[in-house]
Amino acid sequence: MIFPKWTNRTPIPVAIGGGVLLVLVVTAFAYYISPYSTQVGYAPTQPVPYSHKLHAGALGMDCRYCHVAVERSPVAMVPVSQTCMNCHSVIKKDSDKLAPIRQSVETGMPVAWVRVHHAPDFVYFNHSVHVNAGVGCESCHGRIDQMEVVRQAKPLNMAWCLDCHRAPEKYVRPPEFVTAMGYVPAGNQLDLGRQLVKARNIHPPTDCGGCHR
Amino acid sequence: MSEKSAARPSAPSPPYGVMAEFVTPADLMRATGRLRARGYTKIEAYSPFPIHGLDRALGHGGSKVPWIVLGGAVLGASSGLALQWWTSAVSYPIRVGGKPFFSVPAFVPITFELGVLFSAFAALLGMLALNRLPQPYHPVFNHSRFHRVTDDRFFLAVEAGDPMFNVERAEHDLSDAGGLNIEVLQA
Amino acid sequence: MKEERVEDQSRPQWRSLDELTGSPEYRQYAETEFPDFFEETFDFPPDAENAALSRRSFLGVMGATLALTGLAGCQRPLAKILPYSKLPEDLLPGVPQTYATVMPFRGMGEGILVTSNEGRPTKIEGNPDHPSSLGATHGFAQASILELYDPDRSQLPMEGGAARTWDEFNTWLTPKLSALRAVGGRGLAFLSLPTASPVLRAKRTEILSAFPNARWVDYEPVNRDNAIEGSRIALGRPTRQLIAFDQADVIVSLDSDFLFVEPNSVRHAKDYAHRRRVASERDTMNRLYMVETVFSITGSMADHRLRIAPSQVGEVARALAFSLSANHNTYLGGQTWAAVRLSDPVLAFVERMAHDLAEHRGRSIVIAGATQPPEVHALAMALNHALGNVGPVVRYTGEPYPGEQRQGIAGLAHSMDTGEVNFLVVLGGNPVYNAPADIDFTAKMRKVPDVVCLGLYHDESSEKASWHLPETHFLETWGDGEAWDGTRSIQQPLIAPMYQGKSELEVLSLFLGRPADAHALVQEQYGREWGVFSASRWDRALNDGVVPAGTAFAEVVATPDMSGTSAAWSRRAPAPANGLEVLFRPDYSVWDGRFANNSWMQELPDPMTKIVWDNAALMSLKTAKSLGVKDGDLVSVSVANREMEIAACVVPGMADGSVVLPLGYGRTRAGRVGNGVGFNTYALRTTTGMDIAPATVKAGAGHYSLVRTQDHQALEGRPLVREGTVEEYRKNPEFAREMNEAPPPISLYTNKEYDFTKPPQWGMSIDLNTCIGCNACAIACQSENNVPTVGKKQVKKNREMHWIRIDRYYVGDVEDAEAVHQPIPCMQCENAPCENVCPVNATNHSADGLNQMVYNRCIGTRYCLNNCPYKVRRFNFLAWRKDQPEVIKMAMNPDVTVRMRGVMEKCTYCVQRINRKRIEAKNAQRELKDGEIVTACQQACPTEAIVFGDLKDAESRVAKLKAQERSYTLLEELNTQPRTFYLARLRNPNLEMEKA
Amino acid sequence: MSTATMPPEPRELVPDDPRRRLTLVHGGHSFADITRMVCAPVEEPAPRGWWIGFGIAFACLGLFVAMVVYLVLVGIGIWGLNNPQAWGFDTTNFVWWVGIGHAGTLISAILYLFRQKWRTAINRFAEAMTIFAVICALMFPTIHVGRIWMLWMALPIPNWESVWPQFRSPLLWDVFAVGTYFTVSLIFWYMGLIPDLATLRDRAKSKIRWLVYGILAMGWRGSARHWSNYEKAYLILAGISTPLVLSVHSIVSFDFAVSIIPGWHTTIFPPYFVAGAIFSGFAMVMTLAIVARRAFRLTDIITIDHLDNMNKIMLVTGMMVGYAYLMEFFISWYSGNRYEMFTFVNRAFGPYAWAYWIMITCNVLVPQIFWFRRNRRSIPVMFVASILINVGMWFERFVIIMSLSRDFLPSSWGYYKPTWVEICTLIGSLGLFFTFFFLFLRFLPMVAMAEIKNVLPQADAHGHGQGGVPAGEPA
Repeated sequence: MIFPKWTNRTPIPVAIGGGVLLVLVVTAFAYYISPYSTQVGYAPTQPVPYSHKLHAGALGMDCRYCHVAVERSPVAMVPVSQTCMNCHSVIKKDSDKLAPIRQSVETGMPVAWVRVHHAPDFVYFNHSVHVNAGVGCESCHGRIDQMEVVRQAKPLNMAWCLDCHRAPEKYVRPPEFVTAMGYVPAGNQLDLGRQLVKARNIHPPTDCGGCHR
Repeated sequence: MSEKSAARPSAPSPPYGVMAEFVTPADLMRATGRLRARGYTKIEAYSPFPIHGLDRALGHGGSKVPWIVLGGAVLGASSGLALQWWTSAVSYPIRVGGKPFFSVPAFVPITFELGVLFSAFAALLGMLALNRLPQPYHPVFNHSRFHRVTDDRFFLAVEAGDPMFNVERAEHDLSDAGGLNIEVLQA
Repeated sequence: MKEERVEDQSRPQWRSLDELTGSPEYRQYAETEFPDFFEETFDFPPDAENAALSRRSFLGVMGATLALTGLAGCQRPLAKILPYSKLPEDLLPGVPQTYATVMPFRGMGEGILVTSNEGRPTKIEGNPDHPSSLGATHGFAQASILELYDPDRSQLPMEGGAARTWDEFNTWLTPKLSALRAVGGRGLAFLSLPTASPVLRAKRTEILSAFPNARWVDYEPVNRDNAIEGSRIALGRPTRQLIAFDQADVIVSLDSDFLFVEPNSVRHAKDYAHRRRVASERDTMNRLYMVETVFSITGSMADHRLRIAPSQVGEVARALAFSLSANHNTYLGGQTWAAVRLSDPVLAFVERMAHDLAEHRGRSIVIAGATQPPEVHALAMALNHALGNVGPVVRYTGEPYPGEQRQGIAGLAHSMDTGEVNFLVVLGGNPVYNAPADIDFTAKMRKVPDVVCLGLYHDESSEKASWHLPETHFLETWGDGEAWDGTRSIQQPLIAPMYQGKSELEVLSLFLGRPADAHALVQEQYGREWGVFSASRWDRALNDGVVPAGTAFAEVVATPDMSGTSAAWSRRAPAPANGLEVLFRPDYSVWDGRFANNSWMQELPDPMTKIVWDNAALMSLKTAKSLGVKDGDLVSVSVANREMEIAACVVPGMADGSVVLPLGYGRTRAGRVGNGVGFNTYALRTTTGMDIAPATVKAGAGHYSLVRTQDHQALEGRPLVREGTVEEYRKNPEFAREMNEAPPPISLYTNKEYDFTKPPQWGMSIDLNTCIGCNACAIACQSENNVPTVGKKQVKKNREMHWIRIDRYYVGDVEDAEAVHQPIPCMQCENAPCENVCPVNATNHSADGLNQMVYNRCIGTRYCLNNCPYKVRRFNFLAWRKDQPEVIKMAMNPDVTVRMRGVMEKCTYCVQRINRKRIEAKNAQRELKDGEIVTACQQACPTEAIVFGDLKDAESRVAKLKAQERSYTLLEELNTQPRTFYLARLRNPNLEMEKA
Repeated sequence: MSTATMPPEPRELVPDDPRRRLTLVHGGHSFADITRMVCAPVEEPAPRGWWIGFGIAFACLGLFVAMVVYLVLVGIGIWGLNNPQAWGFDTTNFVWWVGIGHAGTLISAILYLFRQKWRTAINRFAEAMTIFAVICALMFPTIHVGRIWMLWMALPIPNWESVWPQFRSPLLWDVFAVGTYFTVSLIFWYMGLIPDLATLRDRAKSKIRWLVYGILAMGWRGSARHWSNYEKAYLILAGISTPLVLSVHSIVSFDFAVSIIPGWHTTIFPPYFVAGAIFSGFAMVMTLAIVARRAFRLTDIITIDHLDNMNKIMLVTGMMVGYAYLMEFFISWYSGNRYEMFTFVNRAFGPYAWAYWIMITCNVLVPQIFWFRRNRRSIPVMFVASILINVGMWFERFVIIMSLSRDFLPSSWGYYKPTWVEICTLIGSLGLFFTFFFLFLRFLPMVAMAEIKNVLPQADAHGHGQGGVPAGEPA
């Protein structure tokens, strides 16, 4: 029993093929578990088809009109039903889409919104300190003003956070533009950013304890 | 078997060479000497275990494996140190136990280990590469008694590539040198 | 936990509560026979259930799934956000609020501040404006948070064990009431706990006027009858002493554990520590003489300690009086005191005390402990008067609560027996469990046709009662309370009643036929007191936690009636010639048993014996030898032909010939946690021997496993706790540092890219000279940092989880040992050994010098624990919270991750508090101020022994303390560069005495 | 050719003089005999003993798997570990197995470099033993972590958190050291196997065997060029394996030496651990060799002289560890460090004294019997001794790790008791080891044929030795 001639041609192709296959599998897996596949683009349907595109975009409402706590609290705060009724007791007061809101106000039962942006619970993210430091809403949430349905725009993984924590000057804005959408820095962002970082004495932590407790 | 019998009758292709069997290493040694004396240059011996001085007798050069291994060692150690330096001091410098980010003494063990690891691979792969392995088929396997080369028999082959190769002469010289079961090997 | 926070933050409290109590998990707990979730943990199902508790554990499982079944873990869980429908005023989701209220305990109100996260009270602190607290608390206050969320609390009215509604109770009650009213309440009796709530007292008088023939009895097993009776003897009227320990140079305590057991202990500790705190060798310290039987924590602070049988303490007092009058020309109202026969060393001790007292007239104090008979109290008062301490050190106020509880309960029992009582209302107490054994309250109760029992738990008494009514927790209802000095506070609820509870106030209003809710009743009462109700004054009262404008008791001037005192002495029963004596005292962890179902308290090691989840018969080595028992052996103790078996616990430094029996254990209906834990010593406690009783003790059969958190008691000559006398300190202020020599630190590493110089650099100072080992810090830490309890069996395996532990070492000779306390939190070493060995960077250092622990990075090699020389790291060997009732989640601090099994945890210097303050400062664009960040342990500490702050800020308190000569670090020879450091302990002995 | 007629009879070991060479193989076997003898276990149906042994081993392996599943589901708490003793059986077993895993490569590599030809008889299954022991060893650090599903974080894998392992940790050194050791041993072993795999290929009767061995042999045909590259590579592997062996157990010892715990923080550990490893490794080889040579009738190949030599080595290494034990005590006294002193007094007279004295007896006293030639050549004696030494070496690691029970602060002293789970896991790991080993005996040549043939007298191609026609061969 001896091996036929052709078998001599097998080893090299097998070796190469195996290598390539391995690389492919690993890459595929890496992408599959990455936040780019698990997080970005997550856009669940909400109990009320609220359109940020209309309110924040077309009507140009300020984020803080609804998300009132964002400057003072760790949580930006999803608005209470009453907030909607401030306008909708007058406008579109009978719209079926708003039924859940009206019901909530009557019964006092909350509206069950679906969470879109979700930091793991060992991450202690604080909206107020970021907003006050001049991190724009847009920087983390994307062009909310263009979203009919809110979707997660950024991966929100740790490396992504660190990118800004290590070089805030790349992103920080003057306070007045924090809620601005599609903000374009007046001049070079890096120069502006450095001034802001200096002026407002911004030194974001890169220590674990800054976010994990 | 099938390939072999198929190859035998219709043998238009030039043979690979002529191979004879020997019983003891001493015989093989003697035979090798004889053939070399006759001026053969492209002959190869086959044995169940390494025989001292045989490759000198066959006029082979020394092995190149050492150089390959050296390469492996250098690559391994340097990549080991680089990995530790980059991850601990560049990518994410983290304060640990009051030690510097680039704590050379603490990085020695892994550097060394990776050096060894890579050289070991280099040795194996180098050996295989230089021996053109894996190579499941080889003409010498066509010799009907060659399966004993891994048991207790010794073989000497005169290859067709030899300038003074000629089937008849090769057969004659091998039998002169005390070779048994002389066969012509199909390529 | 975060998940919880998000949900709760956005949901009205009562909803979340309904949801919780209505949730299937909860029901399962409320209804099924409970798994003993503190017991052996072998037969666990997979960890998956944990997912319910926190997403961290969920992640774990997710990881597990990943590891086991490949990629199943990558799907994203659906999370809901439930905002309010209307935002309650002055509530900002995500930002905790603090409310001032008052905790009724030991017949007084302790002022506290309660932190609330979106309607969930999660943490209790002391109220700095409250005279009985001054910002500190004891462990009981801290632990009452857990009590609030205890799923074993009774939830519905019950008639003979069957669930009822309040309406049903009313329909049952109404006819009975009209009948009672007809006879002016004859046959109606109330048995309640003494209260420090004026509103409640008013309501009680109202009841008595509505039912003139009804009788009202107060009874609490741990009461102050002796002291009050003593004041009657000495001063002719019930009087309360306000002692300013900060004014006393010499303190003589006659078996008084005033740093813990006596009411107002937190204030006492603060004042006492004030005179132990020294900044330089020029400062002076007070001196404490302790005459006691048990080894109390007060005793562990004594400069001179005399251990003696309880009945002999009085003799010592008498000898003291004799010596003062005879040898130190102290005028004792012309009464002559005969010399007392006591052993020579004791007399020498007394003589020195007398001498020291005489030298510090007007700057000393003699106090008698609650367990001492009235005449001792009377004599102590007399001595204070004679020494001119009344005024400068001790002041008298009227006793708002005359007491006589002991006769009270006995009398009540008698008339229950004779059938005079046909309707008994038990308000809050648990007489079946803790009434004197000889009156056999249970049997008497059977003779009463109608017994209504109001209580937090469906406890031993409720079980025997015809009706049980659920009581509200003090954090659930309105009321008020008086501090020790009478200062009033409004008790305001932090949360709507979790179950169908009503407060005593409300129940009484039911009996008055005018049901009203507590809020209205309290306001009504204050309106009456203020003439007209003032909303602004009310709001200020709520805001400050004390009712404005001097509500303290008026001081009374009284001169002791010496003849009465000596008469009382002549009536004194002679001490038992020979034989053992037992002394009953409240337990350091469960008090009189009311905290028996509180796992925090059960797992809190006794400050002296370090025993958890148990009580035991404490006895000296010699006593144990004479009985032929070893530690943990069962002994049978019999008092007046009542007998019980209890485990013996050998305590160095205890008085020979006496056995101390801590109360509060052996409960049968405490709840899942407390049932069957320890031994019920009430079984031996009789009306005649409420405190001290002659007893016979003999070795019993068998051994009992007493579990301690500290198995080794000696220092092995290691300079861990460094101690010296004031003299040594004066001679050589550096003495502490010289007790250990550390080699010069040399390092392989020369190229260090960073150092810890940029402020802030956090550090902590622990003053061993003022630490009294009271455990308040440990419980505060447990509450702040979501530290789990693990149960007796796991503690036996050395798996307790406390982030700060208090090491207690006995020093000196075993018989007459002294004790030292040493709190051990994480040392936050700059060269942390734990960090070097972690393969995954899960523990490392922050720029401001914190040794960080990243739970989500930890894989649990436990190498860090091995390599920690202080052994402060704690590993989650099992899923400790697996079987934890759903509702306990509400007690969790949302700012601290709940750790899953398999990860390491440890003290973080309360990094969540640091971050909160830092962010506040950042948002306000200002710098942090010293003292702005307060760690949980520091905040709770009654003696301010713990100080936290920035070491690089030369002006900070902690930096100044670091600069003191007394400061030293633990095991400095290891060059770990700890951030936590200690101030050496000083004793202030009386030198002549030393010679003697 | 005067010496050519010299009759072959066994002699004492003498310096390796080509003309007066020890007959390493008794019974004057021919090349073919060797092939036959060595291949027999692989080619003939398995004896009943093999099935019984394999059955038991496999059952224990099942136990191991069960224990691991239980552990992963419930948590480390099912072991007896606690604070202060966060390590116990887990690490003890790890170090013990790694130690055993050192004999193989050591015998192969170091003895090869020292031209100790007698190694040829035992190196193959010593190497096999190494690989299986290291597999067992690697099990323990893997399962002993609290969150095994997060173990990937200990490897330098690029991740979405951009956090890396901590390369200053001895545990991470272990990952690399033991991992490397395993890989290199495997390579070394496989390389040695190639010629013999070719033999099996050429003797194969069934198609499957031919195919499998054929693929594994990669077309080896024993040409002179093959042999020269092969020998060079083998020599180099031996050369790098030697420092590797030393480094690996040094690094394992760093787990303790690098820490600051009294009784762990000791500079003597690296040499002391290496000596101990060789010691225990040889003991294990001995145990296995004694059984295997008897069971598979290889007494002519693995001769009494081989065992004698190994006993001598055990005697030497045994005395080395004995010296280390003494030296630890001396240093702790000499250091004047109160914690060190206490630890060692405590070791000999404290709560774990029993373990300490078991260790002393097995590791220091037992080997002394090998001073006597009679014992060195008595199979029963050496069999019992080798087992006792394995036990002793387990206790050595246990004693060291129990230093944790009483470190700096008396307040946190404790006592560790293993649970049944830990004991079953240890037994289970033995099952894992023997399952592999039994499979090895069945499917691979347990002696390096090519090398054995090479040391036969008639292998000498330069006219020494018997030369001529081997027995039973037609001229």
